[in-house]
Amino acid sequence: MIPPLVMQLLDSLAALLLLLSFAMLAQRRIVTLVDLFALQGAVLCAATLLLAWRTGEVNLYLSAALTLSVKVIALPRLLHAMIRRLGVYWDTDPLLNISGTMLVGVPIVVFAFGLAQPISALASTATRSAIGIAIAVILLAFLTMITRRKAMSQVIGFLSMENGLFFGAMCASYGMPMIVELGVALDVLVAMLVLGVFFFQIREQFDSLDLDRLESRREAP
Amino acid sequence: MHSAHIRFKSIEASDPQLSATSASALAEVLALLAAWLVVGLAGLVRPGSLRFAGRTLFPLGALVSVAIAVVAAANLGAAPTRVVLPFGLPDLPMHLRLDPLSGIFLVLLGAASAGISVFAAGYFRSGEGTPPGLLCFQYHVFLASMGLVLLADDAYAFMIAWETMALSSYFLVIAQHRIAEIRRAGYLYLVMAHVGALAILLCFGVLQGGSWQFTFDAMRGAHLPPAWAGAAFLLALAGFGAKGGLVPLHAWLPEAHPAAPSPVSALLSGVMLKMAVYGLLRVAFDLIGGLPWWWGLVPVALGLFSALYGIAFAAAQTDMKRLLAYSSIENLGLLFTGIGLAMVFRGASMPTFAALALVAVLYHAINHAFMKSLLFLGTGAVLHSTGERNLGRLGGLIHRMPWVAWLTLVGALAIAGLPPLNGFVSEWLLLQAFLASHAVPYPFVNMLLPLGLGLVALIAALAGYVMVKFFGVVFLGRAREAALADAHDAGFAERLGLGWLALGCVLLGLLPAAVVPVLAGVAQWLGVGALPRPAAGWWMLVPLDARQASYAAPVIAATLFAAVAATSFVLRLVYRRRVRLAEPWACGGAGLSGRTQDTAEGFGQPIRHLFAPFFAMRRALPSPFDAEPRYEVTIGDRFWNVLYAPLAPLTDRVAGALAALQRGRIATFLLYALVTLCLLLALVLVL
Amino acid sequence: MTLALWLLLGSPVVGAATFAMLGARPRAAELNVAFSLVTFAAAAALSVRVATRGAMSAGGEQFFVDPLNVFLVTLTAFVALTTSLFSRPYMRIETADRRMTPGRLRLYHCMYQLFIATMLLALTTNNLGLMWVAMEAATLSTVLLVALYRTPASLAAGWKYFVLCGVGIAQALFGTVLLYIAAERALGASGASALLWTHLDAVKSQLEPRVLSIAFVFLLVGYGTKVGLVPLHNWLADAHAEGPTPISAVLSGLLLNVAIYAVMRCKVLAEGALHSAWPSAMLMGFGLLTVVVASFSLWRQQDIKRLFAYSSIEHMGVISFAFGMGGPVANFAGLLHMTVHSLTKSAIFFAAGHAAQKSGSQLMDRIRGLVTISPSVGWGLMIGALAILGVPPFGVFASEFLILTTAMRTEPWATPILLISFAVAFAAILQRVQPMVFGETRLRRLPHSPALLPVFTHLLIVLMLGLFIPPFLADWYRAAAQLLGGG
Amino acid sequence: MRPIDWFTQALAVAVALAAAPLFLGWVNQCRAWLQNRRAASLWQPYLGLRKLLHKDPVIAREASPLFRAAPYVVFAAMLAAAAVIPSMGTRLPMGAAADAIVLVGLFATARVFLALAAMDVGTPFGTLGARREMMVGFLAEPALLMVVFVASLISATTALPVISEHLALRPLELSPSLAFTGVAFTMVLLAENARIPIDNPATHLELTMIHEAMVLEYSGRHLALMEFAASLKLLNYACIGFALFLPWGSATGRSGPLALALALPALGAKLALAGAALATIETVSAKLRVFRAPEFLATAFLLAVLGMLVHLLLGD
Repeated sequence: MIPPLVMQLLDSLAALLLLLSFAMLAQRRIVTLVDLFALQGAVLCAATLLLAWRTGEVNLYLSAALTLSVKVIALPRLLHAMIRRLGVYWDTDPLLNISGTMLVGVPIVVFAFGLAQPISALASTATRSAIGIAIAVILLAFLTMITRRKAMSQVIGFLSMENGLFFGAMCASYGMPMIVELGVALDVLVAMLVLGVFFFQIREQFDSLDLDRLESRREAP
Repeated sequence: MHSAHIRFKSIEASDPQLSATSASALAEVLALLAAWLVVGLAGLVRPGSLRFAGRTLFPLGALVSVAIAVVAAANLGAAPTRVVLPFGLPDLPMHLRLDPLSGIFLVLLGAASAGISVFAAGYFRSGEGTPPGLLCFQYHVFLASMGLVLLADDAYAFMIAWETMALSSYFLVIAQHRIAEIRRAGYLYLVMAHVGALAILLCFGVLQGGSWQFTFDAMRGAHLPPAWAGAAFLLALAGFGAKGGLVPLHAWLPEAHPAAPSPVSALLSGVMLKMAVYGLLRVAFDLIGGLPWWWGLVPVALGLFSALYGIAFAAAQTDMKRLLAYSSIENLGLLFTGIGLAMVFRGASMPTFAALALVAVLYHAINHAFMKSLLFLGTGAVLHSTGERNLGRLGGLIHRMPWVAWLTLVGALAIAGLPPLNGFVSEWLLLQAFLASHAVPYPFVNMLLPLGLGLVALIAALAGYVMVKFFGVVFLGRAREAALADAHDAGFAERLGLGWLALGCVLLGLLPAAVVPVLAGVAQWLGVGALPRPAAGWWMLVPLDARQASYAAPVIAATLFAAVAATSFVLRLVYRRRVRLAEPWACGGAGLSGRTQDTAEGFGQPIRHLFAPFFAMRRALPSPFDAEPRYEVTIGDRFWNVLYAPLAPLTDRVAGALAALQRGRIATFLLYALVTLCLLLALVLVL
Repeated sequence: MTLALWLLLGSPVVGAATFAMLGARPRAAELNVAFSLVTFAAAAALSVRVATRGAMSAGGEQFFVDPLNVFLVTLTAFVALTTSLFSRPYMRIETADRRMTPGRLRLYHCMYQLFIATMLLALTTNNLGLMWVAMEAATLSTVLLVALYRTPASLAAGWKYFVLCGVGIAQALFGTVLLYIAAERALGASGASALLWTHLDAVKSQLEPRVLSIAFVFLLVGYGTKVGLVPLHNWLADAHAEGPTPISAVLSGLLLNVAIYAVMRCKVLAEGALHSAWPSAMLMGFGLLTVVVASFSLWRQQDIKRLFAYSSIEHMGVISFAFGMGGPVANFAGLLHMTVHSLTKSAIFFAAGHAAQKSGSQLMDRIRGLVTISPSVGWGLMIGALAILGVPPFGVFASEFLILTTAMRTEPWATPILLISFAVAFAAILQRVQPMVFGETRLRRLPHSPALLPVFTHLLIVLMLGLFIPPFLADWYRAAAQLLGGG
Repeated sequence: MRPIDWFTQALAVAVALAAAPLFLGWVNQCRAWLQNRRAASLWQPYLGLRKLLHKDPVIAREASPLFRAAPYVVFAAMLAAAAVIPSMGTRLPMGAAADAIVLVGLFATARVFLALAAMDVGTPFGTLGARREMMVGFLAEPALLMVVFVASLISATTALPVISEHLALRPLELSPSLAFTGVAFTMVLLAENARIPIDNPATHLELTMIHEAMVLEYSGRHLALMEFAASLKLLNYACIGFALFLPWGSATGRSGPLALALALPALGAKLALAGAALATIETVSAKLRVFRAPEFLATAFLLAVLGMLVHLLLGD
């Protein structure tokens, strides 16, 4: 029912998402990281719109709107504001160097694709082939969080994980029930607000958002 | 498990034993246990008031004790009676049952605790540590829980009672909680009690034998394969041995008993340890079926060893309460030995001798309850008037506190196993049982067991040694410290308590012929075997056959008395010479002082010498050139060093290794999460 | 009767709103109690309704109340009530000690009510998606409370809590998505009804097994993080230790229960779909690992609240193990254990909180001889600790007795591991608690009299449950255990 | 019980009382002869007792009532023991009241009271003696019990009269187990009665003495009782030995007055023999250091155990 051109377009968008996650995995500069995240959101939004247009699912329009408003506009602004206020622009020397991270990323992608097989087999949607990419995005975001030092970049990783989740939901089942989508979006927003508060509190205590300063209390030696 | 309830109900319905009279007996006992609880709760009303607790509550508790002893004794002959209370787990209501075995131990509990409570009424002083009202509460909960242990007829009720017993006694032990080593002792005690309880729980888990019903009836009905029966027995031996101070599970005992206030030490040593004996008897002779005979050798061996170990350590002690604690280890060892012997005889189908051994066990359990409580209370009185536990600082107290001294002497002579007192009777019975052990139809065993005779004899003789040391050093000779001059004798209540227990020792010693048939009845009810009871009269104890062995305690006592009376009469009649007082012979040297006497260490020296392998001994010998020569010796427990000391470091090492898992930065924890996720997913994919 | 449900969910929300607007008023604490009381009344009414007339659903099937969750609802509401009672004097003392400011107090009350609301929502909703939303919201509402004191340690703890639980919950969301996919396929009906648990439960046997298994893994890891299963447990100790004590109490006593509840709902579906027992096996494995690691970790703790946080982890392990074994008895035991654990543990935290206030430190070496200066706190702590260690006659022993005996039957190999862990935990905790309760003391008196009614109420209930489980409660557990199935 | 049995009983006690000092005198005489000394009269012990009884007892100020009571208790215990040992007839009414174990128990009672009395005054020597006495005792007592047990295993009873009757009436045979236990018994007898090689009844050298150290504080009638009790103890041990190892000659079974009349001289002969033997042993052996005493007694214990094993093995 969906013409091949649109399909190819969707698939390429999906590929773009994956590429963006890798880019985020590699990116040292936090401002750029935020931009990449916004871009990811935009791509997600575009894909959703495309799908909505073809399938005529109202849910998807709403979902796209949500994505646009929250992930493309609201959050990046918020993050930029924070970065400016806190003055954390760089996340240098990650725990695992970039090339190493890339190398780890590849098998994760393979694993994700393998994992997606049964799901795609089950899903009835046209876009089911992209589920693997969604999982890959999630796991890569996970990897990003693991390898970064700064709280800020971890947050961004967390958010791109949400992107992956949304993408997965979308291409597996044209989006979750509306009520859930709304709830999730709400949660994400609240999470961001909480984070804001957090960062400024942390700011009061520490002179940077370097997680090494936030080391957990050591277990008794 | 739900069906257990139903099944049990049916038993209830079909149970012919449920006659009105005896059912009421169980009800009465329960009511009395409840009365104990009430007395205890009353203590909480005015926790601070010593007068209330001492003058009112403890005597009341003593009355309840007497009542329990009377009720239980009156119904010893009656058939078992059951009650199911709607407590416990929904599918396992609380089954209670009063049968001769629990009855006899209830008598023990009541009779011994009566004296102890009376003593306690005068003993506790207000001051540091737990307030008297709270002590009274814990004390009576302790008593009630022991009563419940004896009545429990399903695993859950038993565990509840058993652990409540441990818990309440733990709080009693650390009554003087401001002293660090008392806290340490309490900690060790509670931990070992809990571990032992876990072993008992496992034992029940094995005993139910696939029926998955935890009533004792289900266990009686279960038929275990021999291997499992053996496992269950070993678990029971571990669990109850840990409570009964069976070496090497004895580590807590010499710590906890001295730490507790003396009435509590008396309860622990005199009564609570018997709960371990009861438990093992219950499991070995009532619950387990199809246990191979040779399992009986395990308690025999362990029991004899811990008896020898305990008495050797007792001889080496310099703290009077530790000395008594180790002597408890000895006596419990003898009890376990008797149990094992009975098991072997039963397996060898020599029912008469099995019954004899069991009677010896029960008799000795009761005796020890009286003797050891008496001695601990005696030390308590000494402790109160001198504030001193160290034998090296006591002496000559027979002049200051004659009541305590003479009453304690009774206990000391009794536990030393001297005729015509009670300790001798049970040892006599045990020896009689051992004498038959050469007849068991198993090679080697029939050679090995008779050697037990020699060991028991040696242990008994050593007990005499220890008691001479104990009584001689504490009460005789000269005061080793000036402070002892103003020691005062015990108050009325304390004398009364001591007197009650001493009377028990004497009567149990003089009237074995009246007691043994009752105990034999219990043994017979247990299906162990019956003693032939030829008509021998109340004064002549004939366990087996008149030609084989007989003992008439009253006659011996009368003879001794008559001889003493006659001699003194004759001497006074013929040669009336007045006694002159003078200084003792000091080899013409300077006058003697309390310091010139032999010390407790000195008195223990030969034993330390002989049993050197038992002790981890560290000695600091003075050199002839020392300005002020000092001689120090410390006696350590090898088992402690080998078995217990390494545990804490080991746990700590494991904890350290695991702490690494909880250390580090958030990224690390995220990594754990990712790895877990991937592993599980991989697992799912391959599945 | 749905009124009760709306009241149940409404009162805390209204409460939160009120506190947000009113701010820190002198009578805020009493108001807090009042709202909790209303909530508890509603919960009681609801439970009576379910007990008498069975399960019910409301709000276009979005809400659903059956014996399993109504019993948790009542428990939650009850502990929430007692905690609010406790927090009143506790917060007074904190204010007197200058650790609480009006602003923080406002935040505290608001978030407290919000937290209760989210948990109740998570329990009563029939929509697995909403359940996820509620769980996430529960995290968010407590994050700031954990960091309430703004000390470096508390901020670090809050941050850790936020990140670890956030990421974990994200996995759960993906699991939910997968569940949704499978459901759509099975139900055919797309849209809202596809995530309704009742519908899923009806068709669980037709759900596609492979997808369900993947979904269950994501859900287990996701919600398991909130349960505190090793090795996903690292947020738990810090969050408990750093937050104000009432929050530690509700986190430990309630949130963990709710998380377990979520896991169990998913497990029921997964097992129904897979026709195999490996979800149970997974749960058992996690449980056992958790018990062992947690009980050994107890040995080295210095901080009183961390100590009992680890004990909570251990008991979560026990509960998961019980549910993993499944079957009427084990499920019964698991539910009973959830009850007694949350009651006992919250009581312990109450006592521990006051103890920490007395010594001005949470380090156990600083807390000495409580009974001499204030017997009630000391005995509360001692008895609570013994109860949580599974010493008879307290209720924890009842459940552990059932769990152990069932384990002997179905998983004999696991019994020694459990027993050793219990012994280690016993030695470790007693070793710490005894010197705190007994011995010489250097503690001060408190500016306000502590609230010990909640402590002893809880402990009395626990004692009662050890000696006698009321028939209606037993039937309730049985019904719930039926729902959990397995075994 | 027939009247004659009661008569036997009375006679046994009377003879014991009469013969005890005499036996001691006899032993001393033999020793004197063997050591080429002029022997004191056979009646010397009686004279000693008489002298002591005529003296005022002097008692240390620190002495407690127990100190005064002890001599009577010790003496009474020995008397009771004498009443249950079948020295001349095995049909003793008292025999049923107390078997061999009780007998050992009576000895233990006496020992304990002796030791307690010795500790009572609180002199170094008293305590020292008490300690040594108890050390000897706790090793000698089990050895004695084992000796008795071997005999009672042979005759399936612990009642001493029955044992001795059984041993007397059974066909005469060489039994290795009894030989072992005989030696063990002799060693116990030496140790328990403060004879060389364990103790020297004649010495008053404080550092080596055991029994004498304990009675050091006694005087007058108390000392007399103690001495008398000691001699009774020696006699009792001798009679136990006869009952176990030389049962022949004493009146057994339902035998009448005649047998009893024969038993008296038989006993006399045995005593004479035993006294001589004892003296010989004491003369030929040297006193051991106190520290060696445990080894000596352990040997005795071991021999008794061996005797039992041999019996169980050969079933003789």
